[in-house]
Amino acid sequence: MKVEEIKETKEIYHYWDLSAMKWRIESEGLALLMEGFKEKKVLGRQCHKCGTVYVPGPTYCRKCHIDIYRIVEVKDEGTIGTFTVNLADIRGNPLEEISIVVCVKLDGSDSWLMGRLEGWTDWREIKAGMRVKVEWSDKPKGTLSDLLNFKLIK
Amino acid sequence: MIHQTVEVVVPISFMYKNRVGRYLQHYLNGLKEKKILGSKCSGCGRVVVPPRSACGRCYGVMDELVELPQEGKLVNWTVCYVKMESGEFKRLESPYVIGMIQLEGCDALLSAKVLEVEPENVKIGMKVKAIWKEETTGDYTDLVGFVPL
Amino acid sequence: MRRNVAIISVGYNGRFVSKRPDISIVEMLEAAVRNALSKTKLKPHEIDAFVVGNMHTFEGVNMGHLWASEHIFALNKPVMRIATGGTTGMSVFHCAYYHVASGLYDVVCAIGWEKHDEGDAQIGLGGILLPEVFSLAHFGPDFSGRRGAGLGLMGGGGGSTGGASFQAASYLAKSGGGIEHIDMAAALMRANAAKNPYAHLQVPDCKPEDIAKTPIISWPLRYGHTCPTSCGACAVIIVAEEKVKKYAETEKVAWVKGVACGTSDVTVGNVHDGQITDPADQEMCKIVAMKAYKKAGIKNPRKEIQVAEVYDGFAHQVLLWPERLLLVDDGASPKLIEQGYYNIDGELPVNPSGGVTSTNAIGASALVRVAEAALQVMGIAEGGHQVPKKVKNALAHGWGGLFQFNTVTILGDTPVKK
Amino acid sequence: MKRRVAIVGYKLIKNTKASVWTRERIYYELSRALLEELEITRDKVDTFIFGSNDFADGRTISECYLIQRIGAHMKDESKVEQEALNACVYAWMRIQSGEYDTAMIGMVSLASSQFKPLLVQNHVLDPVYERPRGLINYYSAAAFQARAYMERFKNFTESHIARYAEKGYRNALKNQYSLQVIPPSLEKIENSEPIYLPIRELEVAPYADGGGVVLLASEEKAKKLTKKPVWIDGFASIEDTYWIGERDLVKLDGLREAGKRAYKMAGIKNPEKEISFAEIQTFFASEEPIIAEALGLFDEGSGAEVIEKGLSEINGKLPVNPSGGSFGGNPMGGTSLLGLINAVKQLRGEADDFQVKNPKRALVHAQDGVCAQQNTVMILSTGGEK
Repeated sequence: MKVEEIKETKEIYHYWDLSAMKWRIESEGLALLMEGFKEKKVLGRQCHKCGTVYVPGPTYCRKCHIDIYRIVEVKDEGTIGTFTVNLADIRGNPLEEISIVVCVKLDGSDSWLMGRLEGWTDWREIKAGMRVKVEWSDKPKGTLSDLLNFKLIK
Repeated sequence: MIHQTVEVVVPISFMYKNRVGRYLQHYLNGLKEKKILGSKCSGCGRVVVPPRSACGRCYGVMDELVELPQEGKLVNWTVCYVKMESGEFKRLESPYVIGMIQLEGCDALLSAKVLEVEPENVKIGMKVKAIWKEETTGDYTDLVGFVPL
Repeated sequence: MRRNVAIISVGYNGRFVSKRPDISIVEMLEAAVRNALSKTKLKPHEIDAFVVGNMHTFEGVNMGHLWASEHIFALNKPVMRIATGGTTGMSVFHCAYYHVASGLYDVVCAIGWEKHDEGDAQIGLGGILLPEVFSLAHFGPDFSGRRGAGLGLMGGGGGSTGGASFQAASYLAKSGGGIEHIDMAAALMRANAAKNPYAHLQVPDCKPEDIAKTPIISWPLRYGHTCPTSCGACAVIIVAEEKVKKYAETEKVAWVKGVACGTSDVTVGNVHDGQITDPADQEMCKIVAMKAYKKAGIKNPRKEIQVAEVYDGFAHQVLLWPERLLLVDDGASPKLIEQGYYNIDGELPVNPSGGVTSTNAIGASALVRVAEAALQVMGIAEGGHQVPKKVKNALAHGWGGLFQFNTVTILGDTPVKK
Repeated sequence: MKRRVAIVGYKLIKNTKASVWTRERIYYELSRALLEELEITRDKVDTFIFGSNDFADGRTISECYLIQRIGAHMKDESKVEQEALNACVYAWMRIQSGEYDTAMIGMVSLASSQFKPLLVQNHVLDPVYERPRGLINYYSAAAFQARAYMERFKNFTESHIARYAEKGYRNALKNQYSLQVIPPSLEKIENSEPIYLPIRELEVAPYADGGGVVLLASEEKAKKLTKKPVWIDGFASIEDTYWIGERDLVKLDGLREAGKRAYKMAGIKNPEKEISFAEIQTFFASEEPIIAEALGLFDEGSGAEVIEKGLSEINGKLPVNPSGGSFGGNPMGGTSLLGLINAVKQLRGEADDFQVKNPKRALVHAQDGVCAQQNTVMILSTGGEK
């Protein structure tokens, strides 16, 4: 009996259940950031050797490969490093609401923070290099949502 | 120094739909007809079960399917006391025997459940024969297992 | 010490397509290896070792090389498995290269594969940073993406095309190009693919206007700028200098002149440690390219490299990589693509094969770049995608991870003098 | 002319049931400690090679976030997704090619607290035949192997398997980096719950969180970096057939071939005499005699005699797993790197309580797949010019 071609062969289903895994992730950087958020401040860590300011700030510098501890406050104003305008889903169906997500380099920091941009009228006018300011929630609780949005400075 | 950490659980499952490919599809089709099919190497004549396309020894193409006998000899066995549930072993209420079975004319051993025999009565070398589901569907479970002759 | 190494054969299991319901993973690998072998004087038993790679969370097979032992003819032979994300294919090739260059083995087969129809690539890719994303839950974010989402977006990558749109936007800002230039790049890739019988998305004579008709997903990336998910395997056979005559079918072989790899930094998605790099900077790509040129004895890459195969998962990278690989000035690509500089018959053909934008079987993609560069050097690229001029040196590039890995391989028609 | 490659330093963490450090932190601390000990910075490391596994880490491209921790930021990097000993093999090749002088290998596996080894092993099975059938897995295959050995050599009984496990636990207690559990008595092991007969619960190596880093260097660099280099004399890796039904589980042809090639590369003619001790990787106690015999360390079928006479004890004729091997904790994927580190410790005379007397040459073994489908063997020595 020769082995003939078969166009469509059986599918067998398998699952890889990620919920069976328990990860632990070091959260010093975000924890510090959240502490600052309570007082509407953006806190990061600076490497005492190379001066890089990380936000969120982990307890080590990856450039110098050393432990770092210097906590620094950065401004809640900065420039747009890069951005994207969400217009459609992955299959190309238009979204109901256009949103803009920006990566912002806050003054005094070397890191980019990602957040939603508000205060725009035409998305086509958004450019890298525009100035933005953090829009804080009225009653910050020390969560990621305390930083509501980034707002264009006119 | 102990660093502050967070514990993370990701409530997501990845789903895979793996294709059996044509060789195992032929095997499954065979099971539906209550046949055990193996593949034979065009180069060295080696016969293996389950069938596959490549012969690792002579690098030939195994392009011939052969029907294997349904009676054979038990050459190895173990008793299974557990089943796996979400990554842990749970104890079975009724352990069962798994055997490696030598079918005549086949160069590979076939693993299968060995039924209707108590673990203490299992003997290496004993003759066994295949038993089938009444209604076969072209699934691996069609071949229920082997029983002592 | 380092030995000279040549690629003597390149094999595919067939054309890259979105679904292969007729074969299993191992049958696909076997077809690719048999195809590569058929173009040499090698017998299967003469292959000394194998290096295999894919992204195994895409098919749910851990260490698939074990299951494939017979199918790739690796029974009783050494097999190494390499996986480094998007660069997997080229990391596999580099590993194979070191197998031979170190003097350990003479004939090695590198295999890269992916069978995307067996899993969900979108979720699989998300798997890179799922734990990081879900760790944000401890900090009370709002994932809805609506007003007030705050930094919760950090984990989401910010858009449907993930971080790629950030890279594209940043690239456009730096280079002064516009979305129309990305359209041109995408159209060029689709049209080139139509000349490559193995490419997946083939659109003969594709025009930028055709691409511009597709909707924008996340500005500046359109639906037409993204890559398909393909099924396919690629096998590349390399041999030591002394064995080239014995095993190569013709005199046309591609010499491996220089390989280099490097990693920079997790950019988009560096949730806990802070993102400090612009995804369009790709400083590491320049360093890696320079290392590879140095090893290859290339002093002026702009004059000495005739064709480049770059890893363009998204069409804007067709513009980005030639700049970062030091083949053109930074920011020059938009102008150059207008002039047809990157066309198959242009000054510097980029991705005559159609690139990753047209064919993406992730674990194979970077190896396909090497394979295609080798075909160009050998002068045997089929279906009209062979560049018309003499190719003395070709560059292959791989990119992956979270915007951080870069790998470069330089192939040439003569070995490096020792 | 071949360059010689040496292991110049190592760092490891103690195996635990639940590590206090995260995976990322372990890489950072170990790499820092090793570089500090050798008085170099990360700039002096030419390449970093990881041995991690995407399934074990539960993520795609699992080294993404490790690169910045191990010190590979803006450096050269690769990942071998096999037992970590294979990462050393790759590092050797890179150094041997002359393009690199130093290479750091890292592998950390949280097999006890982060992932379920059973699930990872299950995904090693092919998805279209063995996995849906559910009959063959790491455990049942080991049971077949043990049964086949007992059948071929009738003097080897179930209680001998227990004795091998007991030896593992006992040795491990002397190794301060092991799990440090009170060794169960022979009787307790013999009467522990059966899983797949003849394999019982306590005859399975306990999974643990653990890992280590190792620095490899070329001869010139090695002599500058350390006074006690340990040389890699030879190695080989061989893959056998995937199908259990086509393998001789007692003879282990693939492993035999790997051993033969590694001995040839290292110039060893009589392993029984020339190897001082071996660190072999086992998931099950029953594997130890079978693997040791396939490697030619003991006569075939001597499994019962070896354990009865104590030939493989720390003070025996040829100690096997003096560190306790995986019975001191099995951080799956990194177990063989611990084997390597323990062998280096022995050869440098740093093994404290489990020190073998005056060792010259060591064998390190790693396995992947069901029933040791793929085996890697490495021979280390304290030197002497070749």
